[in-house]
Amino acid sequence: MSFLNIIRRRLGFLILVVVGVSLITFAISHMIPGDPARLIAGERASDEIVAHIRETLRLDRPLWEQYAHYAEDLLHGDLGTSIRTGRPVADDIIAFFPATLELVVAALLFAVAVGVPLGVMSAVWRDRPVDHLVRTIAVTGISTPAFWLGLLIILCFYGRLHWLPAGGRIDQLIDPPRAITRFYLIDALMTGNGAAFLSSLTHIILPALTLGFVHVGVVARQIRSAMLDQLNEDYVRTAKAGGLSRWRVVLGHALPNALIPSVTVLGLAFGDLLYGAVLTETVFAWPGMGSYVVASIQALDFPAVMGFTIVVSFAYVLVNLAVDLVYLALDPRITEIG
Amino acid sequence: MTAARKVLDIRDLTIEFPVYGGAVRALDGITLSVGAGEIVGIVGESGCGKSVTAMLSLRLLPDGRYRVLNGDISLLGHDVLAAPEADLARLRGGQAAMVFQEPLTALNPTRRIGRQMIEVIRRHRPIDQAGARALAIRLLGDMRIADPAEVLERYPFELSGGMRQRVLIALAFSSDPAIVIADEPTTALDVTVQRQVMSLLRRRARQSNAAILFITHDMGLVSQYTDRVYVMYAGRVVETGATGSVLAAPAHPYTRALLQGLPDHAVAKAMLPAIPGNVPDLRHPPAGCGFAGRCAHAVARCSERPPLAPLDGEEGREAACWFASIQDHAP
Amino acid sequence: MADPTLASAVAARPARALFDWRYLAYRLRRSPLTIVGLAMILTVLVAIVLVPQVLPLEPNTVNLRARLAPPSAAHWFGTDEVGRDIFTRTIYGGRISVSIGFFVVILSGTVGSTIGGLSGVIGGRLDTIVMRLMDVLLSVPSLVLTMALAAALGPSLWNAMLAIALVRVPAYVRLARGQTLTIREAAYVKAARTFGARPWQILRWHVAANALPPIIVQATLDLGATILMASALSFIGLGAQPPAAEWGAMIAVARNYILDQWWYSAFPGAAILFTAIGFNLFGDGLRDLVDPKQKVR
Amino acid sequence: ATAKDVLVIGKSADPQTLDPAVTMDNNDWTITYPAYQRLVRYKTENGKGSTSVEGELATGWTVSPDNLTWDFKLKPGNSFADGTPVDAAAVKFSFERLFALKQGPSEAFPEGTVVTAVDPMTVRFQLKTPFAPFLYTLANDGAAIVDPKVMEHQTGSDQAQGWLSGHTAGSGPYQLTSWEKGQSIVLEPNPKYAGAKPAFSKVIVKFVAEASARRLQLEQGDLDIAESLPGDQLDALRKEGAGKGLVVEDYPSFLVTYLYLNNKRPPLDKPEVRQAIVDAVDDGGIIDGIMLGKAKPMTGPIPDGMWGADPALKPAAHDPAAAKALLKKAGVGSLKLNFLLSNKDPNWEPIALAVQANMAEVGGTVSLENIANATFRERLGKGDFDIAIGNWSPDFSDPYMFMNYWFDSTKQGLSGNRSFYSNPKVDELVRKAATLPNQAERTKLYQQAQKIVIADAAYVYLFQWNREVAMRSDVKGYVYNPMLEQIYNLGEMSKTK
Amino acid sequence: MTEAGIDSPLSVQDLTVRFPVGRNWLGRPTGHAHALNGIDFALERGETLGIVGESGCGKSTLAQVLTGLVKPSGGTVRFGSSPGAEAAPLQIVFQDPNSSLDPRMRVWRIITEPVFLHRRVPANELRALAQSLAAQVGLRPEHVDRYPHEFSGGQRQRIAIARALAADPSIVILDEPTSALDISVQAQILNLLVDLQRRRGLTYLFISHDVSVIRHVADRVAVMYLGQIVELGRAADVLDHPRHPYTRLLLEAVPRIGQSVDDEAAIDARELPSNRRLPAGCFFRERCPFAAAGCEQPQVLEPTADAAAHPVRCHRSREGALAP
Ligand SMILES: Nc1ncnc2c1ncn2[C@@H]1O[C@H](COP(=O)(O)OP(=O)(O)OP(=O)(O)O)[C@@H](O)[C@H]1O
Ligand SMILES: Nc1ncnc2c1ncn2[C@@H]1O[C@H](COP(=O)(O)OP(=O)(O)OP(=O)(O)O)[C@@H](O)[C@H]1O
Ligand SMILES: [Mg+2]
Ligand SMILES: [Mg+2]
Repeated sequence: MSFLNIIRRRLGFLILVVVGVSLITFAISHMIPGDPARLIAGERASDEIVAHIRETLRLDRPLWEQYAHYAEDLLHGDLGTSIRTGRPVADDIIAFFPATLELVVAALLFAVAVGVPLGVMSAVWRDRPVDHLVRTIAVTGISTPAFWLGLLIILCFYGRLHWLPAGGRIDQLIDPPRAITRFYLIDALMTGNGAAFLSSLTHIILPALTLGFVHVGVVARQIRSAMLDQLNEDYVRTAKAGGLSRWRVVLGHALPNALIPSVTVLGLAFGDLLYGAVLTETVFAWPGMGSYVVASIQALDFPAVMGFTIVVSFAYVLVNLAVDLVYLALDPRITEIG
Repeated sequence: MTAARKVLDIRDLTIEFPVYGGAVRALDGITLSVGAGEIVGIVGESGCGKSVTAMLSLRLLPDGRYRVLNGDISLLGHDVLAAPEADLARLRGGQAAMVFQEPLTALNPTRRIGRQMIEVIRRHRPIDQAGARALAIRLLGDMRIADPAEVLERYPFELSGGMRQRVLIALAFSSDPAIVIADEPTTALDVTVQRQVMSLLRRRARQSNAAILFITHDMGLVSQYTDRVYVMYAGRVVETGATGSVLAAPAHPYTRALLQGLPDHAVAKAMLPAIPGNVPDLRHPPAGCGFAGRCAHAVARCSERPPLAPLDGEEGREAACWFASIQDHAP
Repeated sequence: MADPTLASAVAARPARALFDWRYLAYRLRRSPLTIVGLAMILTVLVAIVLVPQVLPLEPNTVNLRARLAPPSAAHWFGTDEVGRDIFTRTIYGGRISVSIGFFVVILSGTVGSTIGGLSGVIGGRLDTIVMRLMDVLLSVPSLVLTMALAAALGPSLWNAMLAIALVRVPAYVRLARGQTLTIREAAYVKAARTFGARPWQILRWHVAANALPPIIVQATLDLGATILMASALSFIGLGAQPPAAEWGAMIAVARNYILDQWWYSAFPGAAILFTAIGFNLFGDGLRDLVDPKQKVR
Repeated sequence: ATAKDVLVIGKSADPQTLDPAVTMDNNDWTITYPAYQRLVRYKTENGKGSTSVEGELATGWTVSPDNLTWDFKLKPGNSFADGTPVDAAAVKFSFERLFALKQGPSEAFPEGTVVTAVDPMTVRFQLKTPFAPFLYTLANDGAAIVDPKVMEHQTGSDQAQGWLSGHTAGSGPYQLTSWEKGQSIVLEPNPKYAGAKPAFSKVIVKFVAEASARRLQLEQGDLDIAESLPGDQLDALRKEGAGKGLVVEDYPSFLVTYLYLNNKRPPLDKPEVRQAIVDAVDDGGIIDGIMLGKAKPMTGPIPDGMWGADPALKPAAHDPAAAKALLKKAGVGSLKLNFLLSNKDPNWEPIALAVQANMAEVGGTVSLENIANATFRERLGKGDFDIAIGNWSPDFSDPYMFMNYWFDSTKQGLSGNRSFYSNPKVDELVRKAATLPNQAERTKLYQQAQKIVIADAAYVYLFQWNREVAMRSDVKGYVYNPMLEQIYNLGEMSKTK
Repeated sequence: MTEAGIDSPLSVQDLTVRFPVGRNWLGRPTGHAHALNGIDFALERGETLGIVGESGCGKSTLAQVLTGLVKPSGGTVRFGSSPGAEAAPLQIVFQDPNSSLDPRMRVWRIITEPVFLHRRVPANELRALAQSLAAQVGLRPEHVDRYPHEFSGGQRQRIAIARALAADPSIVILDEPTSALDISVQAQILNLLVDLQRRRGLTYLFISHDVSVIRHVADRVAVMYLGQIVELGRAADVLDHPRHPYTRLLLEAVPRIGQSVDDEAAIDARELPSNRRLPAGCFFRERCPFAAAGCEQPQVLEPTADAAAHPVRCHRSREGALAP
């Protein structure tokens, strides 16, 4: 029942988000000085040509009318046509978004895989050298400019060591796996395409490492503080008084409970990861939405920017819905989320 | 009272917690023992060191957070302060069990009761899952829990406070302990439920001839449920003896003042004979008698520390006061 | 004790305005990383404030003859593609970055906390509306929002700062509101309400002081984050504009030289790292100190 | 390293749209140019790209005496990738589509041109007014002949614009077979191509945004050609290249960099002040210091190598003293100017800084405004600047691209005359030159106009670029044509291994 | 039942409070906690009305309704004789002196908060006021410049009491004022409260779950169960001759020094039912050893025919079926 409740509430919120986000981005993108028509026409185009393009793009209409058109299309699931590429925005999103998502998920997995053990050690040995070391690593991660780190990593692992490829999602000479989920790694596995899998795997390692490193810190920090909270709880004392060994208490009781509040933080981290992905993508020539959005903003491509913002916000809300549900599944105490 | 065998024996224990601005002398030379099958109470005000005593008896305080300055603890023949962690882990929840104050937080909130009980049971008994489960059901049944099998499937938050405390007591008795340390097990409960829980605890202990170290700040409970009592004040034991006689005829001025200050038997709205002042700051423990600053009878000698000395007239009665004498405290 | 004689009125100086400084100092001594963070912050501050006073430095002097010179006695950090001294530019970049940090944090912190505090104290429908609005704002990917805002306002340092500040406001609204809701449940606020306190009085007398420590901690952590974000914006060309010596903008150019002139990107990058680590370490430590849960009695 | 029959080109950005009637971007033309054919093409003479044209789809053409009617005879045997023959109807379709869409590329073609298919192999262009450069515009990417069958992909009334933005439908040597957005484009030979069979079975165009990464990939042999590398990196490559199997070639290009001086805004409305800026700017210093010598000073508006340039002209001298004197004479006490630039070209910023320093020497204060390219353009169009910087390259090989665009007062603003220059005499000269068929006569008129505009100091002509192309040394057959930047003659290229 | 006399400084009638519990996705509550279910009483000037009851029976809720922190769902609260008189000369002292004092305010600010919130008073006057109030509750004048954390629990409760006095109230609600304090300090505070009442003629509504404290301070006692008063009368009558079965159970359960307990009998206690769904009929029926026919009817708080006996919410008791 409460699962349903949460889903309903989130879906209601989703409508709000779509309306809000589309309004905000619409307003912002029309605040941007500059004329997209001029951009498409090319610098030297005559005013007449520019006017013609404005007309075909409805840019000459009043703002509210433009928005109304946009909203109407949106209701039909149509995100409009990109000014810059002349393709439906939805097509571009399908082309670019999965790559970003794949990268973000990989980075998140990396961050969790490394961050959780670090956080646990840090909490268990609080104020000991291990703790200091972990906190230093965590803070360094959080403080590293991803764009800079990416350059260094390429230089090192590709330039000097030649260990791993430095750009793209897959080797050019290998055909990408048949698109099912559009996550290359998963698609390659599902279609049993070993070469594609290996190639995608080697391609994703460096960017995921770069992006994930920042969040190792976020995760370790969060786990540490949640673990400290849990280790202070009475039930830990009870478990110890029941004769359970230290690690059984830490890993069996405290850690699962510490993970519960951390799920929310991971949900939030997802948003930050999308942010970081943009910078990482450029550096690693990762064909995700990062460079697309930057280019769209620079080209004043309103439909593209709005479409992307809406889709990403959508994804964000959905992720948070998932987080809520996971939370609910993990924590029996919560019967409703207010 | 001479107990046949001492299950818990604390000798002259002094510990402190390093804190901001010095160190808190939480226990200042306490000596305390619990005999087999005996129910011993520790009574005292908040912060006098009751919980520290209990926790330290199983060495449950986090290592490195406290310093033992003096003394030792012997639990069922083990030197608690020196024993390896593995030995203690075997002892904990086995021969020596604990029941805590706050039953809601004392259970892992995200685990079903059954899983928590079975985990501890199997830690101490070589039985399989089903056996442990059957045992858990029996233990809960002993605690007069109506539908034990169903309770095993519940989460702690789905139980009432009294139920949770009964679960904890059942758990404490799961491996036939020789001693159960109960740290204010009923403070969070209502009086009606408190009575039930206390009676269950006592009856269960008597059944298996387990000793109980019962910690409380409620004189009434001490009186009703313990054989012998230690009165603590500011990290020290100020008086001990058979419960009935200590409460009827307190020997230490603190015990006396405390009992007189209770409104129970005073004339309505009359001024109560209150103890002036406040509990001393344990970062600067008084050199002499800890109660001297608030004692109506304090004299120069009280700046020397009085030892816990046997009193004439009654076996097992001891008090830490230069002028201790057994006086009838007229309610 | 109960002796109300005026004769014994000796003014005892208490020490608990916002933070208990002596207590903090005590805890600080046991937290080496916090001290390291503090030292790093101080180093940065001293460098950006004092170095230009002591050394006659000019961040924008072009010297095409000395372009792309490696680090040397004359140019400690080497020179860039038009022969400007990278050490000087790194120092001046610190001025920009640190000012951005403070500006953004102070602006978004005050605006956000005020909104959040009021919303929390007043509650009801207003609170619901404010929070839904913030939820929507938080759902917009902050990157797109910042970038779009920066682009809309026109790429400049000032606008980038405004954009970042705007984007960070909801976080403070949430934090301040959360704090307020907790404080609102505290018995002293209930007491104040029984005395007939109005919402703004509760905010002024009780919420402001009590909610401040976590907000300050958040702000300290945000200083690091903001500096990173600003440099990222500059890196993609939406922030500081030349010839301003901003770290991100410097790296944006320097990345083209990373293979042959390592020093060009290394020093501004290290400067960002150093400064952000400083603020994050310090903020992290501060959080531990202020967090009541973690206080050892 | 890549296989012998595969060419991998590293680009800095994904193409935007591949519709030849829409795209105005050289970056897109890398794909479109080899995928389509045009009526005429630039010649290759002695292995070098030339600015004169020859027939590609056309075998020949005739012009009516009044310079208004052009008839083109088509070569038989050409067909599109799907087998549709290239005939007059296809040509007519392509141009009508171009004019109907009325996007940027249509700009080059004279207004009101009517295209008719005289017979299946003859197509006629009827111009409204004589337009001397017409023949050259037909070699533009925009003049690509598109398979009329694309209309099957039309949605709404978009003239199949949506479909063509991501596909090719031409008769050129290559066709697009896959486009992983943001990642790579694969071109494969067009089986119906009438010319010689191309050497590569695959041309992969990869997008690598980071210049340093592109260079690394080139060095490691993951790329055969790396585009848009910054000058310093090219230098480094040149130095270490030989050992690594790399070559970096220099070619003189028609890409010029110059400064717009807003002739309408005081104090720049005074020719003395403009001349003072011309004198103050150290062109040579910029070329040496920033362009690392890989550019050539401009003597006037028409770059060297384009007919119509006046060989007698000398580059403007760096003369701060003269500049100061001029300023004094103009009565400008403190000269405060803003300098608009964008991040479009990484060289602009250092150039701007150098100009700033140069102006400081003569007592002028120049404040830099580096803004987003879109805003930059916007403000250029509105004339909201004092000094601005720009790059220019011709769309077709005719001095018209410089003289008429830059100085005709009707083209003021973004379309070409970005200094907002206006001189009736010059207007008259360049307009006349645009109508005459005779090249010698036109040269005379253009040279006359050049003298005037140089004296008026309408712009600061800085330099024309050397185009440097970095590729693996086993890539053979590449011909650089200054009119075809970022375009590769893929049909004729090959690799040795 | 005491007549809601003309002179009563505070009277409540049929007070009910429900708290919404849980919300569905539309924000509508999915249930209610019935905290108060029809409370009637009238305070007499200068008396102490003690309220006892187990945890969760609604004692604090009652206090919060009276102080205006919680809006009643039904019923009326009357101050003085005029109905709806707003400015109630009423103050409250909370249970936990740690959380009821703002840790970041100096004591003189805390004590004078009821004053300066409403009037602009110069700081030195406020301090003087604070010092005199501090003296009345047994604090030294210099204490007013300190912060709360520098005081012990008992002293903090004195500060809270001083603050309550600042507004010069005639009624003070004391919500478990001593239950968070050390037993050795409890007597001090009780003495102080009794003394202040005598000196200032205060009326107290004294809430506690500790029967012996109530016995000590109260003139009259109201016993609460599940949001209702089940018995109301003079302290000695109610506590020495309880008439309601619940009162008896409660008194019996209070641990007394020197009294022994029969474990077997004690084990069979039943716990308090939830207030999410109210029982039909007598609320205590399920736990009542005397439950019989008629108990399925809702019970009213009524005096017996016997004029000397106090009102009780139990028909069996009124019928004399439960002879003590
Ligand atoms: N981890 C610790 N660090 C510092 N001081 C501590 C710590 N644990 C206990 N103390 C101090 O030791 C003293 C005794 O504490 P203890 O918990 O034993 O009191 P208690 O008698 O159980 O009180 P209560 O009745 O409140 O439970 C107190 O002054 C307390 O402040
Ligand atoms: N804000 C609230 N929201 C929902 N339920 C509440 C709220 N406040 C109180 N209740 C419920 O109302 C009932 C009465 O609570 P109240 O605090 O008045 O009890 P009490 O008698 O003061 O108990 P205690 O002795 O524990 O202080 C309880 O069941 C409680 O759960
Ligand atoms: Mg304790
Ligand atoms: Mg209460």
